[in-house]
This record gives sequence, structure tokens and C-alpha cells, in this order.
Amino acid sequence: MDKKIRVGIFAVAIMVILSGCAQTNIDQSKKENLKIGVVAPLTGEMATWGESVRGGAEIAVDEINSTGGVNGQKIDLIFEDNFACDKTASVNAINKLIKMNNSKINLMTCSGAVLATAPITEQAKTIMMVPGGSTAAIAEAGDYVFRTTISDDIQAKNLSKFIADSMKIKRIAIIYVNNDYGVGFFNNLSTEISTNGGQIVKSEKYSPEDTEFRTQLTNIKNTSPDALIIICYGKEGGTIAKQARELGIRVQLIGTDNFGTNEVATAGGQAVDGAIFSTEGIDMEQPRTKHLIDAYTQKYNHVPPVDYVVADTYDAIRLLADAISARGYNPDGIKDYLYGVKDYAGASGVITMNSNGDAFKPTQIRQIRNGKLVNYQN
Amino acid sequence: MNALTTTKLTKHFAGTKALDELCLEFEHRKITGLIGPNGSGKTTLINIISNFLQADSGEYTIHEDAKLNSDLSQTNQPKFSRTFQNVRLFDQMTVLDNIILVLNDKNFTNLFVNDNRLEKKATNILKKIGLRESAHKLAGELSYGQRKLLEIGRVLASNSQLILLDEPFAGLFPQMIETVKKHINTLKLHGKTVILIEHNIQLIRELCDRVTVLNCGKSLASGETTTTLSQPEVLGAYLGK
Amino acid sequence: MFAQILTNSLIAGSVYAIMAISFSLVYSSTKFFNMAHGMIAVVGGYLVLTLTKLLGLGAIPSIILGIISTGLCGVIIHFIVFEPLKKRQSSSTTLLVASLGVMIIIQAIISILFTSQFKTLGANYNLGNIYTIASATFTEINLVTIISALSIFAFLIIIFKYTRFGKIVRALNDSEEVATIVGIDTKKTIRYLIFIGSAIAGVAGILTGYDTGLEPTMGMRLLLKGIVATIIGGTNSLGGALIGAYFLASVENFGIWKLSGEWKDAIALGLLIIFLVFRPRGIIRK
Amino acid sequence: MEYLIHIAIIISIYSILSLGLNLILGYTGQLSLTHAAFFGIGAYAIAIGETKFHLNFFLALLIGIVVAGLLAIIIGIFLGRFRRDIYALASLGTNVILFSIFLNWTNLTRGPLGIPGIRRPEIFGFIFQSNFSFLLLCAFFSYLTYTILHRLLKTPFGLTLKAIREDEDVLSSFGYKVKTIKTTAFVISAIFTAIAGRLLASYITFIDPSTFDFNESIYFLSVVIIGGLADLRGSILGTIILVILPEALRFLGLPSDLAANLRQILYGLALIMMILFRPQGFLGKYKM
Repeated sequence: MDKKIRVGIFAVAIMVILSGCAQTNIDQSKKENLKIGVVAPLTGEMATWGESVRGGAEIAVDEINSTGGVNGQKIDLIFEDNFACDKTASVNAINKLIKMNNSKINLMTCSGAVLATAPITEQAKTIMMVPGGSTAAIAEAGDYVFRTTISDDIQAKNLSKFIADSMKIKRIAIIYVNNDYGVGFFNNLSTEISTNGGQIVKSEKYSPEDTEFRTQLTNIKNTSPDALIIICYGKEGGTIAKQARELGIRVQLIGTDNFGTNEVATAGGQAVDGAIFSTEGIDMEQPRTKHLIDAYTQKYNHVPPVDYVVADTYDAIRLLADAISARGYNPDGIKDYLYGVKDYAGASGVITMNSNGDAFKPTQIRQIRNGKLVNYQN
Repeated sequence: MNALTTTKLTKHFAGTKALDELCLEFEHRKITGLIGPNGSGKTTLINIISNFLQADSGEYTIHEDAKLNSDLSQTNQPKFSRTFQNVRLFDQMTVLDNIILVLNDKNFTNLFVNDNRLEKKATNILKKIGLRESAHKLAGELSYGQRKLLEIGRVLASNSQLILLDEPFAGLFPQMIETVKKHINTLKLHGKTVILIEHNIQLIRELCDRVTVLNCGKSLASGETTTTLSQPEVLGAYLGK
Repeated sequence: MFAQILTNSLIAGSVYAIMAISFSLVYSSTKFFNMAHGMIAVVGGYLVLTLTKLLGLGAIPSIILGIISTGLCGVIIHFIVFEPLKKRQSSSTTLLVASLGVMIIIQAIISILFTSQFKTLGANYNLGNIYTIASATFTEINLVTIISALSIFAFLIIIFKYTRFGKIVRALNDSEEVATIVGIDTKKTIRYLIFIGSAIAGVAGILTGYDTGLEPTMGMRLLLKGIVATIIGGTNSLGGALIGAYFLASVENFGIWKLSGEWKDAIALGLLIIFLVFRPRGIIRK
Repeated sequence: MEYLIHIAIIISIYSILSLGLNLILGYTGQLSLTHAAFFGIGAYAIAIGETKFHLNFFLALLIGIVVAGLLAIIIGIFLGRFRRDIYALASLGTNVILFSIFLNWTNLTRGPLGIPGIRRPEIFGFIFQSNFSFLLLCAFFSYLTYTILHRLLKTPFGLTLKAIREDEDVLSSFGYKVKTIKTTAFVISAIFTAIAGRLLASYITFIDPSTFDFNESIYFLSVVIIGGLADLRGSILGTIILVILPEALRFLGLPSDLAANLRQILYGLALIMMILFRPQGFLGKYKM
């Protein structure tokens, strides 16, 4: 009996020593580098988001370090997986970054994870930058919390105004994913649409891992709407469009920022041709954005899965680098700098930070034409 | 006075009639041998009485002798205690625990109260069946003979009046057979009714006061041991003379 | 409207049916709920993906090759993990837990090899031809799914009824001990059954690959619906698996039609629990 | 140092849950895949209690125990009818249904939006604000769980649990009310799981349904199996290993995408190796 206990305790001891020594060598060799932690869903269903965040961050840091870093100090990225946006894993990761790696600046993805970890970064007075997490609740998450992705309510306002004024569409059906992103966006959109005189003829929900939407779409077809808004969280947007077309729904398809990705374009194929979607001010012709997308495709030899997340993360790192070079590696200085950001021409559009630390960017309506994400001309 | 009566007890297994409207009586405080060729329904009868199986039709009643039960405090004491053709013990529990489980007070609330007298009671039952030294071994680690003895120990530990033994002697060494015989007789002395399934006619003659002969689910004969065993139809069907 | 919902149930039901038939084959021979069986279907899809996209084989040869290698894959996994456990007379719970471990490993390996990005087997997808019968529309791939579900079922019924192998399997289903006593090489027969079951699961993975695309995490979803369909229909009969699958799909689709989309899983598992309580042996009692 | 306190809090919260689950899985031999749902019930009881009705932590704790207990009685009786792998499937079903209720009963649980802003527990004016004080609270609760279960398993009740695992029918032929015993064990285990859920909710301050789906149940299952079946110390060791293992991987500095999937492979492999070569887990006494 005691032999087993000794084996157990021994195994635990190695684990602790292992984590201890590994941590110390992180400190010595890279004393002088600036540390930026990145927490993202590198595995599980959300992995395509995680890969986009990793890509955007790595490209930005490579560029900064190749020009000698910030005031001569190189930036070190520390990636942590939060196991498909799991709250406890995100809290574990942020605690490790702040307390073991004492990294004062951390990127966090997934709205749920942001809400769970914001109190920790607030208490530790460290900066949290959110490249992907658009639910409105994050605005009041804390004064050290900033976002380069725009909040859903801004996007919902602009999209519904566009639908009502320039597309003159009144009868709208909505199908949306049953998670924090989908429900949050739907709530904003339904209020905005009614203020703009539109009418939601049918709304249908689906669970995130589902791949079978024919029955919900049949319900929608039955109310013969003028347009179908798809609020999807990932690639299932393409499958919804495909099944809608198969069921004979020929109306205009409208998507949100998550619909406008290369993944949805490949999944939807011909079915999403002509679909429009609202997204951040990513303008493909704009040199900074074009350069970023080409750099990503060249480095990872595949097209960025969720391009607006790549752009947001890239801008996040760039903005932080500018802040550090202006105010040094101290959170309070960086905080004031970030609040003062005005008309910053980033890869994801022209960014102005508002008082909640949310980026305000003009949203843009873009279109999918034969598999490419292009600017919209009617 | 009968300890157990069955009326029209029937049970089918995929077409064949294991028990065919069986009406039997088992006398009180007597050891009754239950004999018959393989598949004549002996084990099925025992399984039904100890509700491991549901009968298709007919019923059985176990009559309690009020006198004997007077001193017992436990209310829901089972009316029977049994052994199994292929031993069924709590393998990954100690030998001692296997016995204590039978001695425990079964109603729900007293389950949370420790009664340390039980351990002593259980140890001397183990002494009786010669398993005292392996009290803390796991039941699964015992030899086949020891496992059979532990099942007998469980029967001794229970104070129910009706005892059902399904081939308790199968595969035992001679001297173990003696210990089991001794215990069966002590059970009778304590006023218990024993139903013994056994193939060895010699043991049946030695132990049983009465005998019931089953054949294809029907009762061929039953009565006092020597007279029943000498009846022609029993000899014909069973002993193949 | 009603016809369309019925067609939707038929389409969804066919995928459930293929999974349920493959699962009931494996379950009747191994007698435990193999939770890794869903991942076998996913492996089938990704094998065909590698054969078509990366090695450039034609669609038909890669599908046939894919199905056969999925069958082999099922047998190999059973040989490595489950046979030693069965030799040790482990309980069905232990085997179930081991199968959870296998599921986790396969899923991780696939996401390392193929990343979790969306992959579709359809070439650059054009809408393909859409058929409409009595105002219910469905596509070519839906038709192929329905036809393959029914033909697999018919094919198996013929084998089990009229061939020697079928008799052996039926004997094995009744009781493994008796079968061994009579001289049937149960180990080999079980391996054949697992091969056929895993191959059919591969078909389910491939069809989903063409219809809604492939991702490493879809295994559990496919499997759960397959298990529910098998139990509802009756675990020891192929007919039961088929009927259970279409019954589950229709209850789900008509349920969503009346309630709303997010209750689909709850309806399916609710149905499982209702059957477990009131009719544990399923619709077809053997 | 602060980080180790954080890890210790997570370990003590999860060990309460694995101790509770071991009562059902290791001692009574029932493979329950629904414990993540009870973990959720505890978390939601405190979240709703605090944000909607502004109860203090310990009052909400009491109400949560009652709610978890009542629901556990119903589910326990329902599950009591099944055995072995059918039991596992039925419990998987209940977990999915409870998860759908968390997700879709929007006006109670705010659905997928989750409930933010759960405050730290407070008693007579003292707020467990600092991590160290919270660690003491969690350690107290896990010590309480350990002693209660330890003493419970010494009683005849504990003995009958092991006998249920071995051979339920023979035990009921001795005259025990096996169904009531099984349900009681399920209720006790569910209550401890709910307490663990409550502590996690007040530590993480934000909960939403995604942490309580059945994949989490599978995770807790492997914690108990690897730690050791039918041995309380085994569950604690299992929790330590399976909380530290993924964290330790963070420090190895592997390429981030490989490391993430490696964690899954390690965890699946550990499960299979354990069952093949050491079915009772590190410290366990019961070979599965």
C-alpha cells in the first residue's frame, strides 16, 4: 500500500519541480524581452479562431522584431490554449501569464472567457486586449479591458440601417446560433431593425455543433421573407446557405462578421454567391490589409480562415507596440495611451477608442462573389 | 406443518417447460433432498423461491413458525437464505465483510450506525467453517473449496428459517464434505428447514429425512427417503435400472 | 410544408440509419457501447479526403478504398484495445470507458493531421441538380444517402438470411458460449462483423463529408444519434435500427417544427429516456 | 507563488467533485455521466441566488443543496432502474437534457449569455476577496467532504455500496432495500458535486452552460479512474494529476498547436493505459 502512495506523491513532486524550473528558465534567458500573453482556443471546435489569432499576432510581432523591436526590446509572444473557450482554462491561463510569466499585457479571445478573466486583470492592473469577442457586455468589463473588434451593437445598428435604406428590404427572417455571440447579436439586431421600420417575419435558433438546418429553413421558407439574415459562429454559415438554396429559398442572404470568412465561402460555394455581410472596415484594396492577408497566406500556405480576426489581432499587437514605445511597458501608461487612440489606420480599418475601451470603426458592407470576399458595389 | 408449499408453479424457457404446474410441500424442520436428472427444474425452482426468477404462473408460500421468530428484532428479515450452483460471492470484498453483510441490521436507518459486536460474531462463524485466518483476504482470492465454505458461512450467519442449498458438496475435498455435513445437521437442530439439491445418492440417504424427485418439471414422487428411492418409477426414470 | 418536413426527416433519418445499422452490428457482436465508433465514421470521411484531394485519386476508387480501409481500421482498434480487455472478462462499463479514451485519441490525431479547418469532399461545390417531388425539394447527395441507407439494409438482410455466414452470425447473437461449443470460430466471426460495421460507419462519414463537410469533432454527434436510434428500434435487430433511425429523425424534425431549433438534442435524448423506461427492448422485440 | 494558490483552489474545488463521483463510480460501481449537470446546478443556484435574489453565499448554498438534492432524488430513482452501460447511457441522456435546460430556459439562466458578476462569498461582514482566503474556504469544504465520506464509508451503508458494485441481486436477496441505498448514494454524491459547482462559480465570477456539458462528465470520469477507484485519497491524487498535467504542459514550451492536441492524446492515452494495465487506478482498491 505505501509503495503506491510513494509512487503517487513522487509523480506529483516531479510535476511541481518541472513547472517550477521550466518557469525560471523562461525568466533568465529572456530578461530583457517584452512579454505579451495570448490566450486563444487552439483546439476543439473553435480552433479556426485560435489559428487566426495566432497568425495575426505572429505576423505582427515578426514585423516589429525584424525592425529591432520596440525601442530596441524584442517582443515575446506566449501562447496559451483555453481549450475551446473554456472559462476555467482561461482563468488558469491568465493567472499563469500574470503571476508566473508576469506579463503585463495579454490578449484574450471568446466573450465568455473575457468576462471570466476581466476581474483578474483588473485586480492585477494589467492590460487585456480583446481581438475577438464582440458581445456588448465586454464594454463595461473593466477600464484595463480594450477591444480592437467592434461591439455587436454598433455593427447591428449600421447593418439594419443599410438593409432598410439602401436595400429597401422590409420583411426579414433571421436564423442564429444559440450561443452568447448569436443571442447577443440577435437581440441588438431585432431592436435596430424595428427602429428602422423593418419587420422580422420569422426567427429560428440552432445549436452550435448542428449541421442539419433543413427544418428551421423550411419554417422560414413558409413565411416567404424578402431577405434571410444568418448570424453564424463559424463555418456552419455556409451549410445553412447551401441548405437554404436547396430548399428553394432564393432571397438575398445577409450575414454578420462571422459569415464573411473564407471558410464560409468554401463551405457555401455557389450558394453564398452574391451574399452580403457586414464586417469591420476591412477594405481588401487597402494596402495594409492586402499586405497582411498576403503575409498570412505566404507564411501558413493557406488563406486566413477568419480574416477579420487576423486583422483585429494584428492591429491589437501593433497598437500595443505603439503604446509601449510611447509610454514604456507599464499598464497605466499604456491604458491612457490606448484611450487616446484616434483615427489609427489599422489593417482592420480606421480605429478610434471610445471611453469604454471599445474600438469604434466604420463598418463596411462586403460581398462574396465566386468564392472571394470583395467590397460591395450594388 | 409445512415450511414451503407451491401450487401449480409453471415456468417456460424458450419453449421448454422448466416447471410444469408443480405442487409440492416441504415439511417443517426437516431436510428434504431435491433430486432429478439435469434440467429437471431443480435450480429453476430454487431460483423462483428466492425470487431470482419470476414464475410464469402459480405461486409459492413460505410459512413462518411464529415461535422461532419471537426473539428477532429485525423486521424485514428475509424468509430464506441460499447458496448458488456457481458460487456468487462479493469477490472484491474481504471474507469478513461477506459475513458481516449478512449479519447487518437490514432496515435503512440503522445502516448508518456502527455495531462492533458484528465483527466478533462474524469471526466465530468463520472459525466454525475454518476460514478464520483468511478473514482479511479478498473473497476472490480464496480456493474453490473455501469459496463454497464461505457460502455455507453466509447461510449460518443468516437467521432465516428456510435454507436452500444448490449442490453445496460439488467439487469439495472429502474432509470439507464432512464439515458441510456437520453444519447442515446443526442447522436442522436449530429448527431450520433445509432443501438440498444433490446428485450423490449416498449423501442424500445420509442427510435427508424426505426426498422429492423431479423429472421434466413434474413431481415424480415425494416422501420418506428410503421408501421413495425404492419406488419403481423413480428407479426407472432416474437411476436407469 | 408537411411533405418537406417528411423529406427532411427521410434525409436525416438515412444518415442516422446507416450509423444505427453499423452500430447495432458492432454492438450485437461485442456487447458493449463502443463510443469510439463515431470516430471510425470520421476516419472514413478523412481517408477519402486524403485519397481524393491529396493523392488525386478519382471519386469512386477512393470511396471504395476508403470504405475498406475504415473497416480494417475498426478491426485493428478492436484488436489492440478491446480484445485484451474482453479476454480479461472486463465488464461492459470498463470497455465503454476504454472506448472513450480511444475516441479522445483519434479526435486529437485527426485535428493534428488535418487541423480543425472545414473540409468538404464535394469538389468546388456547385449546387448540383435539385429535385422536387410534391413541393418537397432534395438534392442529388440526399438521394444517394437515402438509396445507400436502404441498399445497405437490404444487402445485410440478404446476407444474414440466406448465407452460411448469416446463420453463423445469428447463432453468435443468440449466445456466444453455445456458438463456441458448436465449433464456430467466434473470434474470427466477430472480426468480420466489426469490419462490416466499421466499413458501413465509414459510408456514413463519407456521405456527411459530401453533404455538410468534415470536422474532427462531429464523431460524437453522429454516434449519439446512432445509439439512440438503435435502442429505440431494438438493439438486436437491423430492422429495428432502421425503423428507430427514421422514427427518431421524424420526431426530431416535427419537434423542431413545432417547438424551435435549439431543442433538437434534448428531444432526441428525451426520446431515449422514454424508451429506456417504458420499452427498453425497443420497437422490434426479438 | 500566487499562481500555485490559484492552482490549489482549482484542485480543492475539483477534488470535492471527484470525491463525490468516486462514491458513485468507485464504491457503488455505477458509471454516471451526469455529474457535470449537477456541477452546473450548484453553479446556477448560486449565480441566480446572488444576482436575481441577492442572497448571501451561505443561504444560496443551502437552497442550492435542497434543489440539487430533490433533483438528484428524481434522477437517482430513474437511473436506479438501469445497470452497467445502459445506466451510463441514461445518465448521458440526463446530462444532455439538463444542459439544454441551462442553455434554453433563458429567463431563468439568461441562456447562452451566462451570468456575470457573481460576488465572492461573504460571512458576517468578512468577504473572501483575496485568493488565499478563498483557498482556505475551498480547503475547508474539501476537508469536510473527505471526512464525511470517510466516516460514511466506515458504516454498514458503505459496506452495502461495495456489495451493490459486486452483485446487486444477491445483496437484495439478503433483505436490503437496494434501490433506496443506491438513490441515497446518488443524492449524497450530487450534493457534494453541487457544492463544488457553487465554489467554482463564486471563484470564476462568470458562468455559462458550456462548462457543464457531458464532455466535462467524461473528464471527471477519467480523473476518478486514473486517481483510483474506491479510494478517497486516490480521487484527490487523480485531481492533482489531471489539473497539473495540462498546466505543466504550458511550461514545456512546445509549439503551441502541437501542445494543445498533445494534451488530449496524453489524457486519452492515460485513460486506456490505466484500464489495460492498472484497472484500479493509482491508489484504488477496486479493479474495474
